[in-house]
Order: sequence, then C-alpha cells, then structure tokens
Amino acid sequence: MTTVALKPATMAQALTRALRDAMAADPAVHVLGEDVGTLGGVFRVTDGLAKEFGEDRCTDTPLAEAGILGTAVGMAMYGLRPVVEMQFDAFAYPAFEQLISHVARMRNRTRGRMPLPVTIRVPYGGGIGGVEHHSDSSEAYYMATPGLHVVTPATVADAYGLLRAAIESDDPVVVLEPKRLYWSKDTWNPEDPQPVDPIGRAVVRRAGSSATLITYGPSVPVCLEAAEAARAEGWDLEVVDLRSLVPFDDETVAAAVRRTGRAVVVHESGSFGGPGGEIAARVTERCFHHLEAPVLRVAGFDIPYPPPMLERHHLPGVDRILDAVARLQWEAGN
Amino acid sequence: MTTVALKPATMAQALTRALRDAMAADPAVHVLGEDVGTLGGVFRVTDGLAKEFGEDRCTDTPLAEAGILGTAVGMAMYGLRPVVEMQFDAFAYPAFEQLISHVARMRNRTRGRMPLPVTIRVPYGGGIGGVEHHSDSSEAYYMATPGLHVVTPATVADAYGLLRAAIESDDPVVVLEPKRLYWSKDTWNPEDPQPVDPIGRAVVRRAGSSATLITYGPSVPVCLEAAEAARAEGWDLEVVDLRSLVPFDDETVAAAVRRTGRAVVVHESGSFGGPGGEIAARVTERCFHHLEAPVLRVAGFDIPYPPPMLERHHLPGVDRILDAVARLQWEAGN
Amino acid sequence: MTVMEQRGAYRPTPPPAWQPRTDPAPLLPDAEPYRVLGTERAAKADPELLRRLYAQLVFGRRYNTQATALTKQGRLAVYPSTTGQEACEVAAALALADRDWLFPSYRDTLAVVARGVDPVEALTLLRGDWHTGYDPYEHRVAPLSTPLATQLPHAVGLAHAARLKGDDVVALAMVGDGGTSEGDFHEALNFAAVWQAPVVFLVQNNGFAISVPLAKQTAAPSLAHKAVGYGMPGRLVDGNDAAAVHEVLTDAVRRAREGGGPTLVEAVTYRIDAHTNADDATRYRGDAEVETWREHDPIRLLEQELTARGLLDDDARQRARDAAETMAADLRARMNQDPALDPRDLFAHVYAEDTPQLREQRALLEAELAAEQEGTHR
Amino acid sequence: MTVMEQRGAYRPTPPPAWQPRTDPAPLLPDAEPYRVLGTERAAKADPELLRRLYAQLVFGRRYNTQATALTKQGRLAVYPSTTGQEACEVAAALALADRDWLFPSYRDTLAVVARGVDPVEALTLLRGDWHTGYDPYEHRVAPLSTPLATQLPHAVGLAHAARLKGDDVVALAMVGDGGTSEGDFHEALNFAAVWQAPVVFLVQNNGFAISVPLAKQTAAPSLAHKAVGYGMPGRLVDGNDAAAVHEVLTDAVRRAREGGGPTLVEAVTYRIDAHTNADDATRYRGDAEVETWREHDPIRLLEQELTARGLLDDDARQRARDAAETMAADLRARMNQDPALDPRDLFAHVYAEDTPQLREQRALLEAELAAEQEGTHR
Ligand SMILES: Cc1ncc(C[n+]2csc(CCOP(=O)(O)OP(=O)(O)O)c2C)c(N)n1
Ligand SMILES: Cc1ncc(C[n+]2csc(CCOP(=O)(O)OP(=O)(O)O)c2C)c(N)n1
Ligand SMILES: [Mg+2]
Ligand SMILES: [Mg+2]
Repeated sequence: MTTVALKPATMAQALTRALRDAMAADPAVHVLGEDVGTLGGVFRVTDGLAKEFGEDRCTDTPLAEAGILGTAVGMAMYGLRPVVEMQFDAFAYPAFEQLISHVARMRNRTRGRMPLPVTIRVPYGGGIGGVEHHSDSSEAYYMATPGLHVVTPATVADAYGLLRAAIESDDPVVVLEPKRLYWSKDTWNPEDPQPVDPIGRAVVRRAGSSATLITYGPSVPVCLEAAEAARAEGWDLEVVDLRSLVPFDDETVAAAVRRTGRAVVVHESGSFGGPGGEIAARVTERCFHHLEAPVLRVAGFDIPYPPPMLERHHLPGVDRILDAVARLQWEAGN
Repeated sequence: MTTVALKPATMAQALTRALRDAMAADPAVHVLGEDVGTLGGVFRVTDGLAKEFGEDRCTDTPLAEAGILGTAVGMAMYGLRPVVEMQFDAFAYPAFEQLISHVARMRNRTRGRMPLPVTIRVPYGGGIGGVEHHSDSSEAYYMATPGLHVVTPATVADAYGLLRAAIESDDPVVVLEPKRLYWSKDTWNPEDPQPVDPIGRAVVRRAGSSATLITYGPSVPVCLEAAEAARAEGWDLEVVDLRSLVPFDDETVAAAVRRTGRAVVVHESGSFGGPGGEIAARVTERCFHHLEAPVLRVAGFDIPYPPPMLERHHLPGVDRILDAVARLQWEAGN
Repeated sequence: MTVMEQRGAYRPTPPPAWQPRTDPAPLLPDAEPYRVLGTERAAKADPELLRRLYAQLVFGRRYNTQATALTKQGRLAVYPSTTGQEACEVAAALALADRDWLFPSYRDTLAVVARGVDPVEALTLLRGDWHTGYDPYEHRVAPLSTPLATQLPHAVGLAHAARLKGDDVVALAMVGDGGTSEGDFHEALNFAAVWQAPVVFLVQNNGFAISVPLAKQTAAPSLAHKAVGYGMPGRLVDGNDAAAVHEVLTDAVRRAREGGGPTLVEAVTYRIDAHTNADDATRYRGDAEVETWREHDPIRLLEQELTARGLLDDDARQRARDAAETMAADLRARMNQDPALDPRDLFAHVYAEDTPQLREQRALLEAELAAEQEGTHR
Repeated sequence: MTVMEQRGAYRPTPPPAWQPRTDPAPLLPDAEPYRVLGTERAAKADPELLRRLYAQLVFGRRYNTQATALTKQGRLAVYPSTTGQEACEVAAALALADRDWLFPSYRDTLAVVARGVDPVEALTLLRGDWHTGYDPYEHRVAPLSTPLATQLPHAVGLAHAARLKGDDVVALAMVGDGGTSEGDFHEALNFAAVWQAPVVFLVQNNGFAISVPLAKQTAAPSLAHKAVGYGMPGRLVDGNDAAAVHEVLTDAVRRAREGGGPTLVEAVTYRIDAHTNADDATRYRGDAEVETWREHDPIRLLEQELTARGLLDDDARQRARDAAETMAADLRARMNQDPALDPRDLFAHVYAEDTPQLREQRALLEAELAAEQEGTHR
C-alpha cells in the first residue's frame, strides 16, 4: 500500500468528488437541476460530470423546481437514484409540495414497496454577501417533515462522506450544504476518501469540560473559534457537530451534555421554531438532573434574512456565543 | 339595552359570521379560494358570502394555490384585504414559495412601505377520518417563517375574535382552523360577538396547581378532558390555551408554569421539529429554577399522518397526556 | 447521442434570421371533439374491441354504483364516482401495454381496476385503510394521487427514466380539468416536451372541479389548446365515445412508444354524480344540465352502435351484466369484512430502518396498547 | 355585473352540441417576430417617439456599462446587465401611463430607472443594502422580484383589484424565458385570462437562463404560443427593435385598458453580457453567436433608421450622450458613498409592531452594539 500525501481540498471539490464516485460506482445515479450540466452548477459542484458521464446522466433541466423534484420522484420509481440540485435555499420552496406530499411519504404510503432514493442537495445559509433569497437557513422546514433524512457537513471529509451516504441511502435525504464553507479547505485525501459513515452520527469536534456547544454546518467553525477564545475566560468548551439533524444522535449529544452540565445550541437559523428549540427540549428531557442551567440558544434573529451590509449583525458570532456561555449560571453550580 | 339569549353556535358558524362582519365593515375585504363562492367552501365556512356580497367579493378561483396566494399579494398591494382559503392543510404547500418568499417579507423588504394585510385560512389537523393529505398539522412550517402571525382558535368565541383580528391586522396572519372543532358547539352570542382581542394573548382555560398543560387548537378540549380525568389521580391540572403561536405569549405561559413547577406541552403535530420543542425550550429558559421536572411533550408520532383507521393511535389522547403527567417526577419534588 | 442532441440543438438567432422552431399547425387540436360512434368512422372500428369496451363499460358502471352504495353503508369513507366517465377510465387502461405505467388521480380507481388491480386493493385508501393497497410494481400502476396534478411530473420522470434505460415503456397520466390550473401541470408538460418523454397526458374535462365550472377554470378555446405552448400535439376527443377515446389514446401511446414524444389529450365528458358522496351538487348545477349528459351516456352510445350493427346479442349483454354482478357481489362481500390493521405498522415504513426516535415512539405506543389490552389504561 | 358574468358563463355541453368557447385563430402569434425598423412600417412611426426611444436606449446602455463597472470597483455586489436588451427595458417603461404599474424581475433595474426611479434607489438591492430602495407607490413600481415568475401573480392580483375598484390601471409584468417554465407563470396567466385582468406579460427571451439555452427550456414553436392555452393573444416581436416592442406593448396596454384582457408578448432578444458579472459565459456559448447579435444591436438598428430618415443630427446624438454621461457621473459619485445602515433597523419592519420576542432580540443586539462601541466586546 502506497502512502498518499494529504492534499488540501475545498468542500466544493469533495462534493464534486462524491458525485463523481457515486456516478462511477452506480449507473443508476443521475444528477439533475438548473445549470448543473454545461456550466457545472453556479457553485461548480457538478463541474465536469456532464462531460464525463454525458448529458443524460447530468442534466440541465428547465427552470422549475417542482418539476425537477417531481420528475426525480418518477425516475426513482423506475429504479434510478436521482441527485437533485436546488440552486439556492429559497429556490427549493416551489418544490415543497412534491417534497412534503410525495418524497417524504411514498415509502410509507406504499407500505415499503416504493422507496424513493432521492438525494436533494440544497446550498444553504448566509455569510456570503448574497442578496435576498440566497441566504436562508431552511432546515426547520425539512426537520418538521417525517420521512426525510437531513444531513449537513461542516468539514471537507464529511461533505464527501455524507453525500455518498445520502446517495446510497434507500430513503430521501436532504443534504444541506453550507454555502460559506464551499471554499473552506482541509487536508483530505481524495485518493482515499473516508469510509462512508452511516447517517445519524454526531461527532465531538473538540472535547471540553465546562460546557457543550451543540451545533452543525456553517456554525461549527464559529463554535470552534469561540471555544478557543473561551480559554482566555477560563472556560473549556466542548463542541459537538451534529452532522445529521434527522435522525438525531441523542446518545452522543446527551452524553456530552451530561459530562459538562451546561449547553448552548448554536445555529444561523432563526431561533423561534428553529432547530434549537427541538435540540434544547430533547437535551433537557434527557439530561434534566445533570443541568446546572437551562440549555440556551444562540441563533440568527427571527427576521427575514437581512441584506449583506447587515448580515454580520444577524449571524451568531464568537461574541454572541460567549455572551450566552457567560449566562450559564456559573455562580449557582461550579 | 336588551338582553340577548346566548345561542349555541358551531365554530364554523362563528367563522362565517366573522367573515361576513368583516366584509360588511370594510369593502376592502375580499374572500378568495377554491369553491368558496357558489358552494360556500367544502366546510361551508364561506356560505352565503358570494350571495350577499357578490362574486367579486367572494370569488371561486382557478385551482392553483400559488396563484391564489400570489394574486392575493397583488390585491393587497393595491389596498385590498384579501382573505384566502386553502382548502386543506396539505393543499397549502404549493403556495409555500409565495408565502415564505413574499407574503412574510414584503413589509420588511420595502421598509414598511408595502405592508400585506393578507389573511390565510388553513383548515388543519386530524381526527376527522380524512384520507391522506387532509389531516396534516402544518403549524411548524408557519412558525418557522418570520413575518407571519399564526393563530389558532379552540373555542367558538375565539374563532370569531381571532379571525376578525387577523383580517384587521396590517400584517399577514395564518389562521389555523382545527377541522375537528368546526362542528363543536358553544353558547355564544352572535348578536354581540366578543370584542376583538389583540393577537398574541394566551388564556388560562382551567386553573390548576399540580402541573400546567400548554396546548392550542384541537388539543385544548382533549387537555380539558384530561384535566377532569386527572382529578381521580389527585392531580389538579392547569390548562393554557395559547391561541396565538406567533407572537407567543411568554408572559402568561411562564407565569402559569412558575405557579405549578411542572409542564407538559400537548399538540397533534409530530414531536420532532414541531411546536412543542420551541415551547418547551422557551419555558425552560424562563422557568428553569421553578421546574421540578423537564417540560415533557405529548404529540402525534413523527410519521406521515396515518390512515383514518389508525388515527386514534396517533393522536394524543387523555391517556397519553396522563401518562406524561405521571412521568413528571412527583417523588422528587412534591 | 443524448436526448437533447436527438432533438437538435437550438442556437439563438437574431430575428432577421428567425426560423420557427416547430411548426405549430399540426400541434393544434381540431375545432370539434373527435368522435367515432355514430359516424362513418365506426365502420372501421374492430368489432372485437368494441365488444370488449362494452363489457368493460358495463363493468365500470356497476363498479361505480357498488362503490357508491358502499359509502352509504359506511364501508367506504368517501368515493369519487366516475359514473358517466367510464369511457375515459376504461380506455385509459386498455390503451396501455402490460409493461406500460398508469398514473391515476384520486378519482381514477376505475382505471386502476380496469388495469387489473383487485377492486378491494384499489379502494383501501377510500375505505380509510392504508393508502396504497396494491403493489405499484405488480400492475405498473402508481399510487392514486390526491394532491392534484402532482402525479404528472412523476409520470414524466418515470417515462424519461425508462427511455434512458432503453426500455420500451410508455406512461399515461390522468388529471382533471381543475388540475390543469396547477403549476405542476405546466411543469410536467414542459419537461415532457423538452425531454421528448414517452408520456401521454389524459385530461378528463368533466365540466367541474368540485363546484367550480370550467369557465372559472380557464378561458382557453379548449384545454387541448395548451399543448402547442409546450410543443406537443393536443387532441380533443368526445370523452363519452369509448371508441374515440380508445383510438386517440392508442395513437398517442404508439406515438410516444415510437419516440415521437408526448401528447396532451382532452376528453370532454361529464361527472354525472356529485363530486363525492359527501358533496351536494344541487348547490351549483341544475338537473337539466345533468339530463342532457345522460342522453349522451357512454354505455348507451356504444350499445346503440353495437346494436345497430348487429354486434351485440342478448347473450353478450347478459354475460357483461353477469361479470359485473359477480364483481359487485365479491366487492360487497369482501368490503364488508373489517380489515385488521396493526397500529405497530404506523412505524414500519417511514424509513427503511427506524430512527432511534421512532423506536422510542414505537415503545410508547406498545405500552399504550398493552395498557389498553390489560384494561389498565386510565 | 361580475367579471364572470361579463365574460359570459360557460355551461358544459355534450360534444354533439360542442361550441369552441373562443376562436383560437386570433390568439396565435405570427410566424415571424414583428418588426418595424428597416421595414415599411417605420415610415408610420412617430419621429418624436423614435427620437425619445433613441435617447433612452443610449441612456440605458450607459447605465448598463456604468453599473457593470461599479461591480468591478466593489460598489455593487452583483449586476445582471441588460446590455443588448435595452429596447425591451425602455419600451416596457414607456408603454405605461403614470397610473399604471410595472412588475420587474431581478434583471429589470433599467426598466425601473426608465420609469423614473432614481438609479441609486433602483440599485440598493444589488449593492448589498436593503432590498427595495424606492417607494413602490411613488412610481408604481413593484419591488424587483428575485424568485423567478413569482411577480406575475402579483401583477394579476393588482390589476384585478384596480379593475374591481373601477380604477383605470394596467399592470405590466416582466419575466425571462427561463421564468416561463415555472408553475407561477402558468398560474398567473391562467388567472389573468379567467379574470380578464388588465395585465400585460412581457417575456424577454434573451436566449438563456444563466447557462441553459432556450432549447432546453421549451420545445414550443415560440413562447408566445403559450398564450392560446390560456385564451389570450400571444404576440411575437423583435426585442431589439425598440419601435416594434413599443408598438406591441402599447397595443397590449391599450387593449387591457379597454377591458380586452391580458396579452402575452414574447420579445426575442439576446443577453450580450454574461448572466451577471459573476458568471463566465464562455463556459456555455461561443463568441460567434454573440457577434451575430451585436450586429443586431438595438441602438444601432434605431440609429440606422433615424439617420436614414434624417431624423437624428449630431446635436441630438450628443445631447443623448451627454444626458447619459451626466447620469453615469452622478451614479458613480453617489454609489461611491457608503450608505449608512443602522443595525437596529433589522427589527424595524418585520411586523407593524414588534413582537415581544423581537423586542428581546433587539435588546440583545443593542447590548452587542454597545459592547462593540465601548470596545468591551470579547
Ligand atoms: C393541490 C390540491 N388542491 C386542492 C385539492 C382539493 N380538491 C380535491 S378534488 C378537487 C377538484 C378537482 O377537480 P378536477 O381536477 O376537475 O378533477 P375531478 O374532481 O373533476 O375529477 C379539489 C379542489 C387537492 N386534492 N389538491
Ligand atoms: C425560483 C427561482 N429559481 C432559481 C433562481 C436562480 N436564478 C436566478 S436567474 C436564473 C435564470 C433566469 O433566466 P431567465 O428567466 O431567462 O431570465 P434572465 O436571467 O435571462 O433575464 C436562475 C435560475 C431564482 N432566482 N428563482
Ligand atoms: Mg373535473
Ligand atoms: Mg433569459
């Protein structure tokens, strides 16, 4: 076995590689969406696929998201494994009826006879200076829809692993790709990509003893940064990267919170009705007697995503996270 | 002043009355939707309006939900106050792009210059033996969309009051009408309808000292029934009817929970990513040191809404609620 | 060669060099609905086919009346009848080969049955049992679609997939006049035409979407006129003329099979019964209108033709009736049995594998069931 | 009389009594895009109008190049240029009366400016400032719509509302070729035709939706052929011929105003620049194609006509250029100033009144701002 040097790669490149490997491994895998063919997608994630596998495997569709997802349903019914790209978070909304009323329910409706192995890639979240409709955190909608799996990578290796796992899943999986991490780099060996983890496992990105930050996707690097900054204040913060929102890894999360006794959920999405409420509630249900303080939430505000010139005030940053950590009632317990 | 005898009326009748009164009071109020005209709606809530106000005020539209809501946006831009009926919960999904990307954001986008006083009536929830797509609890989607108000009545009087308030609001309001309460009766004086409460106030439907049931819409009568049954077990349960999910009445809810020290959130919607997580999290944030046990959630299962023959096993009933109350760690505290 | 290349790539050309990309003339429907019965064309129709259609129509009518009767006995929660529309339902099923796929709307259980699905299995949704009682792959019938027009993109996707795999499969998708107003109708037809997918769209224009008449649904000359806007042929046919519907659909299926792409067929028919048993049609239409259409009954039209041409004797008539009665008696008997549903199945097929969350919820339900069993429930 | 009654109620009739509800022939577009410049029709055009169009085109081109330049200087986050499409943009604005409404897509800032909105206010969205910099009611211009085709039902609703109120108002809605594939396009056109709303739909077919050429978007003879499927007239026009676009739109607006209902206009044009400054058009099209279209430049076409007819002297040419340069200089100067945004405004207009939840969040932000101010932030 030859040792291959780890090379830096971006998350976008890892996603491209995952699509390519999946298409090479299984002729049933088809990519479709707006501009995914000739152009290689507006984020270039499908770059080269039409050339390598032909336009019938990587297809520029007409501009109609319900049509894209609806035809993908039909393709999956016939045994294909479509991978659909929604160009931006807010442009997935026209496909919500197909998603909620069919994609999420077809297996259940047919008593397991007609599973739908459809992967839905959604570039999501802000921090890229995008104009309105290009920065939504729409994960709450997907989480509230039983029948879907929902995953979101925070590292280059996970981007590869989760997308491969999504395509291999016999169930529909929504892959939320943090736009602002597309160009984040990591040393990752594309010649020996990670084995595909099963969907549904969180990971402790940083061990710590004072309090646990529970987060995912675009907020993972922010939390790691906050954890570094917290050392100056004498806090040793743990950071859990959920990776999968559905199914939820209660085991890993609860174990982490039980260890530290304090927790803050961090995400870009708005707070009210967002993922943090679910996460805080389930952590509290499981760890009530271990908690020194209520599980707090650090999130975007409950407002339509703001214009680029103001987005830094909206997005949870290191300061907002540490302010929340400071409110974890340190006097009372420790 | 003559005393008018209270007459029994159904929730559906109160809603009809609210529409009629609103249309009579303000010529800008227009009703539109599928079958709302000649037929009076599949639930007869718009019965008689086309006859009384003409088809231009109460209009049968083509069968297209995005078109209905999208044209309502345009009508509101021109100063009308459209009241849109979505025929069933699941048939509102095609209108989600218009709802999320425009209805909820137009005021913000135009810095207050173009408010959209649109009322969106959505018959929702199960318990009526409806086939698939006719029993969804879709409130999580609306709650996660900043810019919308979301209300849901549990009594005949509130149905009138909340719908009137929704139509009078200068902001878009989603009125979630519990289908299975449409034919519930109450003594209510249609000649002297309740003054219109401002949107955003919860109400304590039953005072109690052992624990607080926090609920809304179709689950309110179930919780009241559970509270009665609980007396046999020595529990005196308080029941809070939220009435408004957005804005949320933190004050009333937190005060109730602080009084009892224990709480269960009850709703039909699935648990994961549903309203209960948000409610439990915010109650815990505010009442942590008053809580003897974690706030528990009693909900529908995290599955696509089941067929009528099985729905009784899915919907939270008295037993499931009391089982949860029993888990509120009575040994520890009281 | 990709599908796109086959169709010839379009490059934008400035108006001075403008070339219409497709000739619109052949895509436009005739001014009048196509008819066979009672016209000279009938002479060319295959007598065997006409007899078969007749037996199926009689069967279909009986199925409709029996299912409606079952609603009155509380054995069906709801039934959207196709009385008066049997010609469309039956022809849709008969126009397809075994390997083809049918995409029914919620109203089309008769087409599903005509395709070979057991009537009891076709009706599980409507009796309040699990949604899809049949295996979609056994008879190549997609689940009944309740959200209107949403099944159309599915049909396009399936047909496209089959074509990409090199399989000789056509999909036929059914939708109502009301359903044509939905965005999904538009998107499906557009995808079908761009991909030249082997799919046939059958619009049953039965005059109403619940209470809403066609005039409030569209201002178009006909629904078939929508086809040209997608670049596919639109055909208008008398939906109560079983021979005509069968011929038009068979042509469209053949065309799709041969690589000619999709067709939009509008069948003009009428919903004789109310929207469903729960609906009160007198609120929005008069008896006189219904009577006009009863005159134009699909069974009567076909029977007149067969009788005039001496193709139907009393024996054949009786055989058709007997077969229908046998089905009805069997349906009655089997629908009178209560299906045994297991509440634990609520969790069985949400995912291929239960999530940890669903395992917890299943345990909760099992405890509830045990308490109910033991009478220890509160 | 209701709108419905005016249009005449349709009652279903059996096929033997079939009457086409609308004559399709007048709804179909001509085979070739309508042209004025360089044809005999030009002689009938009002010279004053042509000169006005010319000045506006020159202005529009300069606006496009200036805005594109501002992206390079980082003063605009993104700019979707309409270079090559100025005739459509300008004609759309000029065809409307003051009381009418314009519904632009995200690309149509030039039409917004041509309607009278201050260019700086038209560009707030694209510079990363708040979305709508102008008051929509001042010039009756709806906010730029980013989600494609979603503005079309808004235009229909507004036009319908105006008509119900008895106001003499027409709405003109703009959309791209790609946008015609969306369900909202379909639903909007259908509502418009059923309601006979005074609305004009202008499709700028510029050959591409980002990288996707028209052949992958539709197989129709033309996009204007979609009109007949809704029962409204479809018009095909050379989108680079300002006189032609203006005439066709003016006719459609007049028709709408007079109660004749909606019209669908397809203007055939070409996007000379990339999709936006962030796009690399060489990935999906060749220079030769662009060159062909440069030959058919809207300014050049009009200039040739005016010059040939002696309607444009050097003075007028210079005046047009000067006006454009004045605008460009002003735009540069004002765009070079950083707008002052107040973060507290994040909460100002989510609702008419803050919710208690937003009040809490505003307090949080204010604390953060104070800490930032005092340098006490971590
Ligand atoms: C998306 C959606 N909206 C609304 C409904 C409710 N609904 C059920 S049937 C129906 C009318 C359908 O009319 P049409 O398409 O003409 O079919 P028909 O009932 O005449 O067969 C409506 C509005 C639905 N099923 N799906
Ligand atoms: C609903 C929706 N889907 C996708 C997009 C992303 N998007 C922005 S512009 C564009 C192409 C639009 O093409 P066309 O309608 O022809 O307009 P043009 O850009 O040519 O003016 C796409 C796909 C969007 N804005 N809205
Ligand atoms: Mg119909
Ligand atoms: Mg375009």
